[in-house]
This record gives sequence, structure tokens and C-alpha cells, in this order.
Amino acid sequence: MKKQIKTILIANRGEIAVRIIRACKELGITSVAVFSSADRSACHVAMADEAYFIGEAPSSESYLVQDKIIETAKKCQADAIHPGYGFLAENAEFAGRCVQEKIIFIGPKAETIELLGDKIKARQKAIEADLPVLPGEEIDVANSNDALAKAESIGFPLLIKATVGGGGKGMRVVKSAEHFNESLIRASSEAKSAFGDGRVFIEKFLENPRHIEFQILCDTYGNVVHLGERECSIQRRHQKLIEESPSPVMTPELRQNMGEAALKIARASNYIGAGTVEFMVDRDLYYYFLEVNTRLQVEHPVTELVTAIDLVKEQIAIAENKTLSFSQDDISFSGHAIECRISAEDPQQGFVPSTGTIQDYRMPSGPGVRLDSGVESGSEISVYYDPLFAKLIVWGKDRSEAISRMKRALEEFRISGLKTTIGFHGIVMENENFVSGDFSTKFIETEFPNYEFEAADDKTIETAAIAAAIDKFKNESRINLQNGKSSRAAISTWSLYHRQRNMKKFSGSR
Amino acid sequence: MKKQIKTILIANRGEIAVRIIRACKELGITSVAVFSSADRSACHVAMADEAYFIGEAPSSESYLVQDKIIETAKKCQADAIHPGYGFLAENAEFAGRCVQEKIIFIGPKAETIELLGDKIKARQKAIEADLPVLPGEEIDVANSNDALAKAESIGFPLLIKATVGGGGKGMRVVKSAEHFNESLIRASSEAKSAFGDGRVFIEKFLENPRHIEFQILCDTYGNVVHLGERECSIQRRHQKLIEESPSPVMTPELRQNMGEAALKIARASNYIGAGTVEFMVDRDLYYYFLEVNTRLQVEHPVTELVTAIDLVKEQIAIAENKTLSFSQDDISFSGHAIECRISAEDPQQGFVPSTGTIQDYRMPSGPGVRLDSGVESGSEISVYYDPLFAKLIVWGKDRSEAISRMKRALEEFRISGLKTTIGFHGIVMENENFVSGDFSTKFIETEFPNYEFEAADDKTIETAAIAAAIDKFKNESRINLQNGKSSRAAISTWSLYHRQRNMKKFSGSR
Amino acid sequence: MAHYLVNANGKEFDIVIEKSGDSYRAVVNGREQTVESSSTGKSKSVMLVDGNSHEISINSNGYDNSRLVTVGGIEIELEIDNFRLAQLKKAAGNGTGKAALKKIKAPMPGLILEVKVNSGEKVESGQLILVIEAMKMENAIKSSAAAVVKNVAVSKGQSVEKGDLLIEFE
Amino acid sequence: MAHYLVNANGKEFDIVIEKSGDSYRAVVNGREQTVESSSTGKSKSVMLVDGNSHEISINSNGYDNSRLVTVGGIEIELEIDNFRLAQLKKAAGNGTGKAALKKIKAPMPGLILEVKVNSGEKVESGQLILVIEAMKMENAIKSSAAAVVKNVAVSKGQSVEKGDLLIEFE
Repeated sequence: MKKQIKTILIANRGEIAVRIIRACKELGITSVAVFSSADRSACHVAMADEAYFIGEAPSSESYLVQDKIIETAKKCQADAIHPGYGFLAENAEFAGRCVQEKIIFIGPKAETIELLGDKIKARQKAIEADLPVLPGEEIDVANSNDALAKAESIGFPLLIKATVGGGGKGMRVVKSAEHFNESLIRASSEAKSAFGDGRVFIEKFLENPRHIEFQILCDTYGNVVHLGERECSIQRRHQKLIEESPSPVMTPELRQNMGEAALKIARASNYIGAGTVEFMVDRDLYYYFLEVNTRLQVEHPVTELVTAIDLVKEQIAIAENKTLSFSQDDISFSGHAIECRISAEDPQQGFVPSTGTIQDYRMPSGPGVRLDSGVESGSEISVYYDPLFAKLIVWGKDRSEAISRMKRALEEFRISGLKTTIGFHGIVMENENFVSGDFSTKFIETEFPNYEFEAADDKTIETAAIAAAIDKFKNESRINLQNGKSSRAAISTWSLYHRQRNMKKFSGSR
Repeated sequence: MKKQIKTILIANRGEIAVRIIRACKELGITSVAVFSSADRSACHVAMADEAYFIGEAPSSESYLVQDKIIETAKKCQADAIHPGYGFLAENAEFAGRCVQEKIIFIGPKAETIELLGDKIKARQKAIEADLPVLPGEEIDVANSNDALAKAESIGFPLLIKATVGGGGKGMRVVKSAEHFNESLIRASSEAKSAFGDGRVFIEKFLENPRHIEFQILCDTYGNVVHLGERECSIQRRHQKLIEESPSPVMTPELRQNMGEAALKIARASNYIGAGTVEFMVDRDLYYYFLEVNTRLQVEHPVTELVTAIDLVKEQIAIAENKTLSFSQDDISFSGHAIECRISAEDPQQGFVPSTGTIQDYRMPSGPGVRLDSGVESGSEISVYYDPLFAKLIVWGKDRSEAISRMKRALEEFRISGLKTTIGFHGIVMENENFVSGDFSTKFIETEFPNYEFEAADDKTIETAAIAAAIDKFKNESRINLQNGKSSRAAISTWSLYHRQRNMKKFSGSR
Repeated sequence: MAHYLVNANGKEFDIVIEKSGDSYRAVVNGREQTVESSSTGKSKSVMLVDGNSHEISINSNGYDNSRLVTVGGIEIELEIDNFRLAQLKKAAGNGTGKAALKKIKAPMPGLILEVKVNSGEKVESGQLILVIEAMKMENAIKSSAAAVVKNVAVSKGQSVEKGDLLIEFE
Repeated sequence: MAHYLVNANGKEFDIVIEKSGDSYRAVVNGREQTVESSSTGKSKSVMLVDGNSHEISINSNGYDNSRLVTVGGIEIELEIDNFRLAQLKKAAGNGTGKAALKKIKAPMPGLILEVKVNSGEKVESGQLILVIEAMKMENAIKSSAAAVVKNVAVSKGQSVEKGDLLIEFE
């Protein structure tokens, strides 16, 4: 039964909330934002049609509180809730509660989220659906002898992974048997504290893999399509930094095979909505199922740019029980798209988060440039949430044009008031191995050990020196003019020296 | 002979200079800006690799001075000059001088510009090339009897047009014989003062025509293609305001016929580079050749969005003597694009120009939105140049999505410090006849006689009233707190009244 | 608590504002609404009226009563006064009941092409007052309200700078 | 005319500035260049050096000699001084010849996970100083120059606010 959605509550914040609000506005759907005390004046609050306060700044008191979100949805008579990514997006309990409350959850069914959220069960489902997986086994942390035996049968290096959860937490690479037990205990305890579930499993570790994922869309009538791949190998601590589509190593045959594999697990898990099937790909282009993300991904725009399909609008159409308006054969890929995640972090200092108020905010634009941003001039970047605040996405007729366009757009992008990853991305765009497409998930640690990036070149330093001198000259001329002296009269060096010393008394020590 | 262009001087300013600089940056070409005294801190100066001063603010002392531009091009060793649109873009003499100075002029040959710039010769060429034209004749202003006889043979209403020039100057619609002579004299004198050439001709006047133009690209080897049409009927005083592609009335057959007609005149005039062939189309979809614009058009982005071809990069490739990399059959059209021209004008006051400094400047972005802008926060809009300062262009999978996306983007776009046409475009996007696609060049005067646009609705006015009250309440609370009073203490109405009266003495009369 | 009278586009709003925790209670012409307001920059804010979100910017000059309020990009000029004060002024025949048109200034530098009104003449809202040539275009200056012309400060053929007084009304 | 000494990234620039019509003549380590500079906003400008265009922003605090200069998005910290004054200071052993590292403050609120240096220790540029946990991530704080630790103001397990002093150098 088709149902027209009139009002959507967006249970998220930042750039993804803005992204969903934009889709709602274009569809004539009322958009409802929720906000914590840290987000009273945030972009998503200002842009939504309606906005309601749901609690204090820590997400555990606001964006993660299911009761408050459901209560707000009922108050504003929302037909549906869009969870975005993160927060409650992959929470099966929340998806189930929405159904109970007769609110459409824009995402897969609760049981699908639960099944695919458990990596052991998802792996089992993948094996049943005939997808290639890496050798691996579930292990009992309490039984260390048995665990070690299983590890040795798989062989080192191997990867210990949390059964539930993601984002690199509860994950350890183990190079040899001697470190296995210690790593096992640490991974399990990390998983327990991060996800409340200390179960872990082990998997063969690929040395220099690529991370390639497939976007899928499935309607409620069993129609399933894939929208091609995203290359997401440029990562740091398992956090993606740069994504692109197509992958530089993709071939039409491989795309067809991997796409078909993605659809197999979608069918096997009765998938509904937009989702992502992640694979590891080795140097010989053998691929292995990794996991399914049962949500809209951060990097969805690169797929939108090469397929011209709006994924958020498709999610909403599927939630309205509409039939997919295209089949696999209707989907074509045009050109090349790259996304750079713009975060409030200082790459020079090991990507330490940088908080503060955005002063100037000059957005890049022009041909082939899209910015999905959750901030504007005057916005506050607080310590409470993810440092990702914008995504810069470009389209080019080929990879080379996309790279040159991204460089141009990064150059135009100006933010003052805090440190960002804009400059870092500019350096990656000029990196030889990135440009040639020859990289793996090890790219960042191999190319930038210790996070040491090229400093400013000599010409730029000289320019800065001249700029400072001109600036000082202008200021002194102004002071001289104010004092009634000619702008050419040289100020006494001694009097200036004393004046400076006096000033320092008031401005504090340096 | 192919020639790699290394440095391009951009003989223009504003958004089109920025557009060309962006293409240069993506191609690794050094971009050189020129600027007048009014543009010292303009965006195009800041964004270009190099920038040189060429004279005072009036364009006749800077952007139109051929000597200064040629001299600057030689000084910075530019291989090529891109003229943009306006200024020297359609000046045959300038194109010729560039050739003499061994600088590539990015545009057609001087003789082509001269031929097509003369409307009588262009019309003659079109007739020879078998293009349909409206009945019309050249007339001698001095011989008024003969002129009137010719006019009567064509019939009224008719249009008097300047032989050289454009932009609506020297143009008069004459409804009956009695006003013919007076109109003729005024049109001729206007043409004389605007273009230095008082020649005029007369043409049958179509009552409710559409203005539809075709983009062409021609390389130096005789390869010619068209990139489909742009619907440009939404005009005010012959100035385009909104353009889109495809035209709501276009059919594949008509596109093929009109496209072929456009290519015929391109071939007949030995056209090289990017150009636009303009047509009038009547209610029965009969089309008539109007003129050829021998330059990049303001509205070129809509074609870029539906064809995925970068017209500025193609212009540069053609100037480098490269062969077109696609044939007519390779060109396909996808989706729908709309452009709104954003000008510093007050639509409520008959589009009177609005000058000043841009305070806040919040750009729209997100899926399918492109902004080609020549300003940023802090930019000065002066009286010296065209009030057009930005173009907002959107792409949608169909016309309906493009319109809803444009509305969304216009809503996001915020500029303070001066009046703009943003709100006006929002009103057009909701106009019934615009949405249905049923309009002609008469649209603005029919739908908005006296430029009276819908005022704010009651809800918005009430919201403004509440906002003002909250603001005043907050300020008074702050004042009370500063005075050491509780924020709840009511301030004496009488003392406030006297305080206000005293303030007014200093702040001047109202 | 404070009580205001706001005049906007010819409409009168009787507004009582009271602080209530982090938000405000606003009684507008008798109808109660909950308002939240957070500053997002100098003179800019996000305002939620019963949950409905609006981007607001307000320009004022201190104690002057006129405000230029922008609601989601739409500009609205209004006058705000303390309620009792407004009533006192009204009683004194100096009401803020109507945002009276006082003068027209040149919106840009240019040349006066035509002057269509004379001193003492009554003009209607939207009536053509004069024509200025600027940026090579003719620009019609119209009255934004009904008024009586007190003084015509320019004449045909005269050059004006932006902000120069053109017309004064009674 | 004015004569400055600028220290940036360990490099010294001897710069003489002179006004010349609407532009400036800058002699940088003996090489003459023509500079045009136009303000585009508070602390922002477009600067043309022999025609080469740069977007500049400069942050300073009055008479203090240190500046944070941004050239086309790249940040450079430098010290600028009047030339003679700089020489006097140098002679007095109080030179600005090196932008010395003085202290490290907490770049964000967080928890001190590890402290890797001790008072009196000599550190190299890029050496790991301490680790702060914030936003659920571990963040390595490194030295931006060679220096000698004077005082370690925090200890493992301590919570810090943004801007809190962590380490002082000699």
C-alpha cells in the first residue's frame, strides 16, 4: 500500500541533517529538526521547517534518546523518521519502536538491521548466499587456548574484530602468535566498553587491501539494484577520508560480479531501502565480503554524481512503498566523482580535533562542485560531536578532471577560526600514488608517516613575510597620520621599543 | 598546428572572469586578471594567478581600452586572451589586433565577428544558408517616405532594430503607421549614440514569441556540432532573466531541424569556437533566425549541466587547434537545467540598480546546485558595471525537480547589504504559467505589470513582528541588567520616552 | 514582562513577551505562542515559534523605533514601540499607527531624467515620482505609500549621488 | 620608508617598504618587488607581488610582534620587528632570530592519557609530548620545534579544558 509521507523528523544533526532537509524541501515534505542545547543555533535548526529541543549536549542525553525522539515525532505528527548516519541509524531496537508507534522508519526492517549488525551472522548469511569471505572464525575470549589454536589455523597476520559495532573500535591487527592473547583481551574489552558486547571474531588479515563498497537500493516489492562502487581506501584509523567512484581498479566484469554479489546478500537478508555492501579487494582483484551498512553512508554523494540518482529521495520513495522507477539496466555511470571529508582537525598534529567558532566561511562553487555542509559563518564546532562538518564533492568527465577540479575547489575553500583538513586534502590530490590510483588502505601511514605533511614552500613564506611587512607599514602610517605626522616620518625606534614594553605589561607575558 | 596555451589573460571582470579562471586552474593554465581602480579587491583579482591594473573605474578607461589590454598581455607573456562576454567580446577590431600581435583571441575570427555583428549581413547570410527569417528590410532613415512604404509592405506591428549592437538599445515596436516616423528617428538616434552607427532595419514583429537559442561549437577543421537549445523567453526589456534547457516546447524533431539550421549558418560563416544562434519561435512552433552571438553567453551553464560538456574548456581546446573530441552523435542530453540571473537590483522598484557592500553572503549548495559568482562577503557592487553579479544554476532529473530545487536553492541564498533579484526569482518559480511552461517573451509584463510582486504573507509579517518584539525584549533586559536592575523590572514608560526624545536629538530627524 | 505595539505593512500587533525558562511566551493579539530565539551572529538569529523555524535578521539604530526585519530572506520594515508609550503618542496625535513615508533618497548615483510630481501634490502608493538614468538604464522611482509632496529637491537634468534627497513628503 | 626584519619558519627576511603612488616598493633581502595591497575585509586583503596575486589574512594583537599570516589558505606564523630594534634586541641577547616555542596549551577539552616528557628534558621538533583523549579518539600532541621542557603542568589521568597550559619550555 502506497503512503504519501507529509512530515519527516530528522533524528540527526550537522551536514547529513541539512542534506535530508534539502531533499524534503524539494519534495514538498515538512522537515522537522531536533536539537540539543549545543545546537540551538545550528544550521539544521535554522533550515528545517520546524525544530524541537530534545536535551543536553552529550548525544546520550539528546540525539541518542529514543523516547525523546519518538515523543517529538508524535507531537509534530511526523509520518516518518530519517535517522541519517550514526546515532540511531543502525539501532534495530529504535527501528522496531518506530514500527510499534506507527511511524515509518526510513531504513531497513529491524530484523535486517539486527542480522547484518552482527558481523558473525552477517558473515554466515554471506557464506550461504555464496559470497567470498576471508577465512575467519568466532572465538571464545575466555578459552584462550582454543582461540590461539583457531588463530594459528587461520595464520598470521590476522585481524581481531568486534562482533557488533564499527569505526575501528575493538579492532586489532595481530602479526604473530606471541601478541595474540594480549590483543584479544584488549580488543574484547574495548568492544565491551564501546558497544556493550565483548564478543570478537578473527579473520585473515590482508596486507594492502583496497576498501571497495557497493551502493544498493531495494524496494518493498523485492526489486533490487546496485548503483556501482565507491573506492574508500584512503582511510586513517579505519575512518574514511576520501572516497571516489568509479574505483581506479574497477573493470566492467569485476563491477558486474561484485554488484551481483552485493545483490545476493541484499536478497538473502530481505533488504529494504538504501544500503552499502563493503568488500576488501586484494592486489589480484580478488574480493571478499566485509559487512553491510544498513544506512545512508557519509560518502553517498559520489554515487549520486556518477549515476544522477538522488539517494535520499529514493530512500523516501521506498519508504512510501513506491516501486523503484528504474531497473539495473537503466542505471548508467557517467564521469568520475571524488569526495573529501572536511573535518575540524589539525592534520599536522595527528588529526587532533579543533573546536571553536567558524569566522570566515567561503564556500567553493562553480562547475562540477558540490558542498554538503552543516555549518556557516558563525557556527560553533563543539567537542560533543563528530568533527566532520562538511563534504566537498566534485564531478569530472574523467578521474584526471575530477582531481584537478577538487584541487581548484579546495583552493577556493576558506575557513578561519579553527584548523581543518582542507590543506591535507590538497596535499593528497598532488600525491603521485593517489594520482596514479595506486594505493591501498595503508596509503596514509605509508605516504605520511607521523602525519608529517609538506610545509609551506619558500615562495609562500616570503609572500607571508612581505604581507606582514606591508601590513605593519600601513598600520604605522595610519598611527603617524593620527598623530599629525607625515606618513613618511620615521617613527623613533627607541620610543617604539618603550611603547612595546609598556604594552606588554598589559597584554600578559608571551 | 596544435599549440599548447600556457597563459591566458582574461579581459573581463565579475562572475565570467571567475568562471574562466576556474577553467584555467583546472587545466593548469596561468590565469591573468586585469582590473580597474574600482576592482582592486575584486574576486577575479584575488583568484587569478596574476593581476594587473589597467585604468580607472569607467570601462571606457579600463576594460574597453584595447591598448592597455594588449600591452598587459605582452608584459605577462600571455599566449591568449579570453574576452568573456560584453566589453571587447564581440569587437572585430580587437580580435584582429590580437592576431597582429600574435596573441590567440579565444573566439571566432575577426571577419566572422564583423559579418555576424552586422544584422543586415547576418540576415543575408542566413537567407543564403536557407534559414527561415522574418519578413524585413533595411531602410534609409533619411528617406522617410520610402521607409514608410517598406514598413507598410511588411505590415504592422513591426520592429525597428539597430543594424549593429544589441541589448535592446535602438529597438522600437511600432503598432501602426502613424507612429512609424517618430519611432524610426528615435531608434536611429539611440543606435547612433549607443553604437556609433545610426543604421536601422525593420522586421515583422511576432506578438508572443519564444526566444530559443542553440549553442554551437566549431573547431578549426570544419567540425561543427550543436549542444541543444536554451529557452530564454523570460526577459525584461530584452534582458534575459531566467534560462533553461531543454525548452518546455522542444520536440526531438524540432531540435534536429533547428540544430541543423544553426549549423548551416555556422558553416556558411566559417565559424570557429563557441557561439549561439538565436531564434524566435511562434505559437505554432515555426522558427525564425534572429542573430548569432559570437561569444560565450551568460547562460552557457545550463547547456553545460545537461550535456556534461565544459564550454570554456572546449573554447580553449579549439583555440589550441585541437579537434573536437566528440561528434554530434556523441552528444546526449540528460535532465533539465535552469539558471536564474542574480542582479543587484530592486524588483519592487522597477528593477532599479542597487549598489553597496555585500555584508553576509550565504551561498546555496547541496545536490544539483551550482553558483557562478563574482562576489563574496565584503565585495563592493559599484555603479560602473553590469548589476549581474552571480548566476544560480540547478540541475534536476526533469523540469519539475529542477524548479523545486531552484526554489530550495533560492531560499538558502542570503545576501545582505543591498537589494537583489533572489526573491523575484522565487516568485517566478511559483508562477503557474512558468511552472506549466506556457510563456513567451511577454511573460514579465503580462504576469507582473508595474513590477508589482506579491508582498510578504500575513504569517511572515506576524513572524517579523514577533522577532522585533523578542529582540527589543532581549535588549531591554540587557540594559536593565547593566543598570543593576532585575531583568523582570518594568522600565518606566515615561523615562524611556524622554530618553528616546533625547537620543533623537543626536541621531538626527527621521 | 513587556508589552509592545508593532506596526508592519499596515497591520497592528499587540504583543506581550515574557521569559519562560530558556524560551519566551509571546501573546500576539491575544494568541499565545512559545518562542525560542538563538543568536547566530551579529543581528542574526534562529527563531522557533511553536516549533516553526525562521531565520531572522534585524537591523535597527539604537533607540529609533523602526526596524528592518528579514524573515527567511523576505524584508519587512516595521515600527515597534512600548505599548503604553504608543498609546500616549497616539493620544498626542503623533501615532506610530502608520509608518509614514517621509522622504525619497536617490537609490544610486545618476541623472534625473524626469520629475513627475510637484510640491503640494498628493501621490498614491506605487505612483511614478521620477526617473533616474543610471548604469545606462532608466529607473522608475515610485512612491511606496500615499503621501503629499512637501518639497521636490531635484530637477530634470540634475546629477545626483547615492543618498541625495530627492523628494520630501508632508 | 620603513625597514623590518621578519622571521618565518626559521628564515630571516630583511624587508624595506616604501610607498610609491598607489602601490609599494618592497626590497626583500636586496631584491626589489612591486606590491599592491587592497583590503577585502577585516584583516583580509588581496596582495599583488610583481603581479602575482595572493589572498592574505593577518591576525595580530596590536603591538605584539607575532603574526599569523594566511597566504591562499596556508597558515604561517612569523615574527616581525623594526630592523634596528631587532638588531638592538639581538645585541641584548633577546633576539627575535628564532620564533621560540614557549608553551603548549590544550587544543581541546579532554583527558590526559599519557605524558611522554619530563621537566628539564630536551625535545626535538615533531617529538611526541603527550596524548589527550577527546571525542573518543586519542590525539597525539607533538612539539613544533626543538626546545627544553621547563615545566610539565599536567599529569596522566587529569581532565583539561581547552586552552589549559600543558607544557612550558625554557
